Amino acid sequence: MSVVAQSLTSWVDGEAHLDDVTLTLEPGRIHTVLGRTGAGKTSLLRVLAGLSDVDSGDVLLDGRSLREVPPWRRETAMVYQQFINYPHLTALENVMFPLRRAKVPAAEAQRRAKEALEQVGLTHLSDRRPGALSGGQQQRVAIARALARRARILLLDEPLVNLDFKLREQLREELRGLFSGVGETVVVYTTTEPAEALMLGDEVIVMHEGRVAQVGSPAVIFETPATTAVARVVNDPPMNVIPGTLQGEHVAVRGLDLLPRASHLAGFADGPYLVGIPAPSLTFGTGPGVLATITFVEISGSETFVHVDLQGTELVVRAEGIHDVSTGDRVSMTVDPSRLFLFTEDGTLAAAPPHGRS
Amino acid sequence: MSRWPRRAQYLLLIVWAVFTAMPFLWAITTSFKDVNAVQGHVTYVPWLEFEPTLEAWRQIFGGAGGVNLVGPFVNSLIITVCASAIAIVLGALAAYGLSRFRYRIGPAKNKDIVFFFVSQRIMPPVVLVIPFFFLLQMPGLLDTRLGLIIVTVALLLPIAVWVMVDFFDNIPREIDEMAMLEGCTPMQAFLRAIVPNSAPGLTVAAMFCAVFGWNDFFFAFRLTFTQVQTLPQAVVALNSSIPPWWTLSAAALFGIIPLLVLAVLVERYLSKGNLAGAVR
Amino acid sequence: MATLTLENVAQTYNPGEDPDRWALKPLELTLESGRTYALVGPSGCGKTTLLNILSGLVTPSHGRVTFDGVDVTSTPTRLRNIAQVFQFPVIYRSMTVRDNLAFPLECRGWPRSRIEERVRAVAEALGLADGLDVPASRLSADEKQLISLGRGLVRDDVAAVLMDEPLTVIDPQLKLSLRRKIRQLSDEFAPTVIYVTHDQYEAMTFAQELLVMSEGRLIQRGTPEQLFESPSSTFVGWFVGSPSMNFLRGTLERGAARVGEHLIDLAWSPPVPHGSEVTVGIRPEYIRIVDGGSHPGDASETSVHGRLVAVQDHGESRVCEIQVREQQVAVKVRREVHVPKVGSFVDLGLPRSKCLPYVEGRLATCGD
Amino acid sequence: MTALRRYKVLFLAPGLLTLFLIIIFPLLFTVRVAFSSWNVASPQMDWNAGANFVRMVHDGRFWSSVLHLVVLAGGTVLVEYVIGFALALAVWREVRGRRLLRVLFLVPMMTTPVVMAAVWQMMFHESLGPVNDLLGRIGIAPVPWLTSPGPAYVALMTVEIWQWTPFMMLLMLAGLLSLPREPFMAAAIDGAGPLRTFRRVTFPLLAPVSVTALIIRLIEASKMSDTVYVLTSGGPGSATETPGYYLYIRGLKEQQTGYAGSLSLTYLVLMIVALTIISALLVRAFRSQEELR
Repeated sequence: MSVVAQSLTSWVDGEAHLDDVTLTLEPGRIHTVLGRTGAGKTSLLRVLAGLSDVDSGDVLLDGRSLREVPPWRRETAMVYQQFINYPHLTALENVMFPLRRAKVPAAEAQRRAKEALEQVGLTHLSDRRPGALSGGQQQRVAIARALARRARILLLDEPLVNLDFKLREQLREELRGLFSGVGETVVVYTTTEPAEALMLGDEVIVMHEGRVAQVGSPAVIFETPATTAVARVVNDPPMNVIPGTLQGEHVAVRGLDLLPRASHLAGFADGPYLVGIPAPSLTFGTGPGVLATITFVEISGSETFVHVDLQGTELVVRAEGIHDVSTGDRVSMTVDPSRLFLFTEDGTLAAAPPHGRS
Repeated sequence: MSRWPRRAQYLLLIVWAVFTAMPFLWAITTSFKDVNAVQGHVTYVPWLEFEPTLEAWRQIFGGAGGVNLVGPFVNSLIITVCASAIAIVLGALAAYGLSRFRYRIGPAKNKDIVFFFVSQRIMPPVVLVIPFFFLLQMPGLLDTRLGLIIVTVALLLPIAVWVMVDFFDNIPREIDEMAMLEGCTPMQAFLRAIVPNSAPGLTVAAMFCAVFGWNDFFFAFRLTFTQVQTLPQAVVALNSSIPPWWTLSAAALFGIIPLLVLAVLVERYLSKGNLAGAVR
Repeated sequence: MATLTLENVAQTYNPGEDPDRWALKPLELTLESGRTYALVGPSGCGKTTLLNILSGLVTPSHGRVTFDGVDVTSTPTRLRNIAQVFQFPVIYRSMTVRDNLAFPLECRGWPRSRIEERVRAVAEALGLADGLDVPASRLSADEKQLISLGRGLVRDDVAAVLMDEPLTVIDPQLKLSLRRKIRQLSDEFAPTVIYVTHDQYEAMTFAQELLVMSEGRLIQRGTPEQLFESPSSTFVGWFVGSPSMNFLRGTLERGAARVGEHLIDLAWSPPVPHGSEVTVGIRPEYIRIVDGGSHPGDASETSVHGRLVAVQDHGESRVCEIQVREQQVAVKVRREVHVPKVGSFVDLGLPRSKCLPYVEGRLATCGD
Repeated sequence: MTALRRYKVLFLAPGLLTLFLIIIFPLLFTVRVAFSSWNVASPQMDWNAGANFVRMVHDGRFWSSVLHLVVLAGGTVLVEYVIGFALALAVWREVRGRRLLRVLFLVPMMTTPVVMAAVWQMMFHESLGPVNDLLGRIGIAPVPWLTSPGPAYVALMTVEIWQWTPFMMLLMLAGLLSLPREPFMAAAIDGAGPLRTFRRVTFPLLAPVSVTALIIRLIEASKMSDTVYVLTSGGPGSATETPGYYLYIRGLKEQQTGYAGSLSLTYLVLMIVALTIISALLVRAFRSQEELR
């Protein structure tokens, strides 16, 4: 009972929305699809739902082709990033709608709908129409409607992106709980936020320019990103990727001093590479080190991302907590050489830092 | 700041309000006049300048020496309602399809098909009426309500499509997509998810259809004769000979009263912003 | 640039309404010339109402608004000399970039040569000097937002620049560069800026000072660091920071907080009687998971025992949820820190200096 | 997907077919009959090879009717646009009695054109109508409204403007009401007064609506014949005849079906060509408002 996407390819106006996408999606697991806007995430969901056609490739459910199965017979539930509900129905009627379509008896449908609304904490608002609900509440109704159906495939297309910051955080937490009860459903969840993908996903699918760049558990994706594209998209802020060379005992990176070659970089031939410097592996201070100029400071609430100009190279540093530094300050940079990633010049991963992390 | 834009605004409003109201005021006063009040010199104010009488109103409802306008009124009503209903059903279906799916008929794409519908308004009635005459003559539909209904549908369909395409374009397509994912066929999605949320658009389309349907004169004039007479036809017939102005005025007012109700409705929908989609 | 003050300003849209339900409760506020402020809070907290009062779109039902001491309470927007950047980019579609930037100056009847000079300077700063003759309608959304901002900055006498969630419709990938550009421009031109957002990330990145609002009230104002380190209320502790601050309910006992069998040392003792309710507020970043007794806690730290119920992978860090008695505590640890198995019991180290006492939802004052 | 394709057809086909059937027969019939000598004496579909068109070329009355139409339609639509836009602006924002005024201003377009033309005919009556009476009170001699060419034009255009300015106002007002608030706030913030705001914000934003409204009204106005029929019957003489009315005389009154067919065809082609050119020009003119090229 799995969903298989077989070399899905779709071109729209000479642009590949999906390019040879092959995936196996298992029931009972949460698959998060991580990628920037335009990476093909929404196209993938629409093809799975039967809402868009592909130029080639097929979707198989339990080995059976879905090519000629129209959307209304696919048993797919979807939650959109816009809060989509039927404006003329109350919250309860909205949740009951798909159940009644699936010929669930009225009493049973009502019971299940109420249960789903309770799960998302909206029991007290079940008589309201979507127009009288806040954005967050509307999205809860949409989620309840998708859950109550117990559809075979549950697709969520950046469901939290249009919510307020705190609401997003809160609902993300709740989704983890809600997903734990999906049983035999195949869940696919798209997002542009790495933390969301890693936190919710049993399996993370990273997409880049219409292709699947990497599939794996959150730990695998984060700790051994297959390409520089994955490394950038899975880190917040994106990983610094800079041309460098391996030279005997050292790693030379443009702008930085020669760094000692850490043990995980042994065994690679000397020569040019792309060096991945995770933002948290950089630290800034007043001590010795290479001097850099701060160009911009971002504060995420609990961390500070400091963008620096290091002799013409743009780097971003991630520091825990809130630091009182400002644009134009000169700081000294140090790098933890044991945390460097090594990519070949075409961007594929050569070496990742040893984990020993978990 | 100078205050003249504000003054110009009020001046315009007053002048235009008077201009708009004039024919109505004239028709209303005249409908209570008799031959003495019309001949000789022009009179305006009842009681002061002439003695009002209900004679004209009695005549148009079949009073002695008059014409009965009740029959034409019923004809107009039946034809307008039926033709509008058919045009809206066909128009809404086509508009929904054009708003949601991609069509290709020969070289024509969606925009061209919409244009084809709307462009039918360019056909002058006088060009159509002779062929229609023969078209209706063959199956014996001349001088029948059914015949006029069919012709009126052709007249109204472009209007219905024009209003509804824009309206549907403004309903998020995710709503019907979701309905489909939840087990509705496209037709069910249309009927259960879209139509219930289209009351404003359908109402606007219905209002336009009603206005253009009710006000048609030319087709009725040439395609019906004795059996079926519509209200505009009956009113104009009064005008053709020596005008009994009071009867003509009463008949004219009677013929436009149903549409005054529509003006109020249109304004209400306008204020709610429901007409916006139609003009973009 | 001007100093803006709100004197006892309040707003209700229905006269006679219960003051507790007013959209904006009476407020005293001074915003100093040349500083950047962020107005943050959940939707419906009154931040947009406050912005509209400053822009003149809404005349407050109570109180007085002054710009540099001049009463502008009922001055129309057009005469207020403010600039505003909206959620959706607003440009004059029928004009070029140059004409867009020149427009506010033309409206004020500046001489041509001065306009040209000023427009050039601002376009230079915006990075749009090369495209001055391009129709503004052809620009991308982020460039349009820059133009909106530029129309404010060309006026060297602008009292304040208001920004109403200006990044909402900007593609996530472009947000960083636009945010950086806006920040640069406000550093360079140093106008008084009021930036409205629900996003603490944007607010902290952008503003020198944050004004946190909730339910029509100003809850706390301060620098990002102040809000993070010592939130004045449990609301601010929850609203600022991700994940939110932990709050452990307990009772006061010998100057510390009794939570079950634990006696948690507080940064300071709140001035309330022994036995009264006190809530311990501590940021997830400051809690340590004590690993197998390898780092025994010293006197500066309270040790708390609990069960690890869940671990969230956030990438660079993990958030562990630990059940302490019937309360949940979130602990944020760096990825390389070893995390025990879910279900096992762990000891947590709570640094005394980071355990803030809250009484009735407010940060308690220092007792002594 | 086959299932989806079936539904696609199901939605569009009924409407498209209905229109096609109702329109295509008349069109084909007109084309065929245009090449026949069908008239009341001999109603037959013979072939007279374009003799009708030769006759038409020399039919000065037809060509002057086209000219009359250009003046009448062009003139009225232009006036309707200006007044309609002004009225829409005037009742758009806070004005006392705004809703009542809107209803009043909408009423004329709801009324039956032929019926109102009959009412106007009374008003324009040379001796018994109120128009001349009121003019007389301010010292203007009676005008022979419907019996001399110049005044007849004025009368016709007055009635058309009275009837259809509301439609223009309706479209422009609907457009105005759908505009976002922000551009107007931005203009106020930049310090623009009412005139500058109109020139730089309102007018450009409404350019697409203006094009739609003008084209629709031109299409409708080019069919003008009902009002002519009731008000002047094309008179005096044939001074106010429009092609629509002239066709009515030839085709229906005199039943020269074949000749009327050729006139119809020419009239239709002329209209389509003219309206296509006008729309293209309008779109271009207004696009420059919207986006400089």
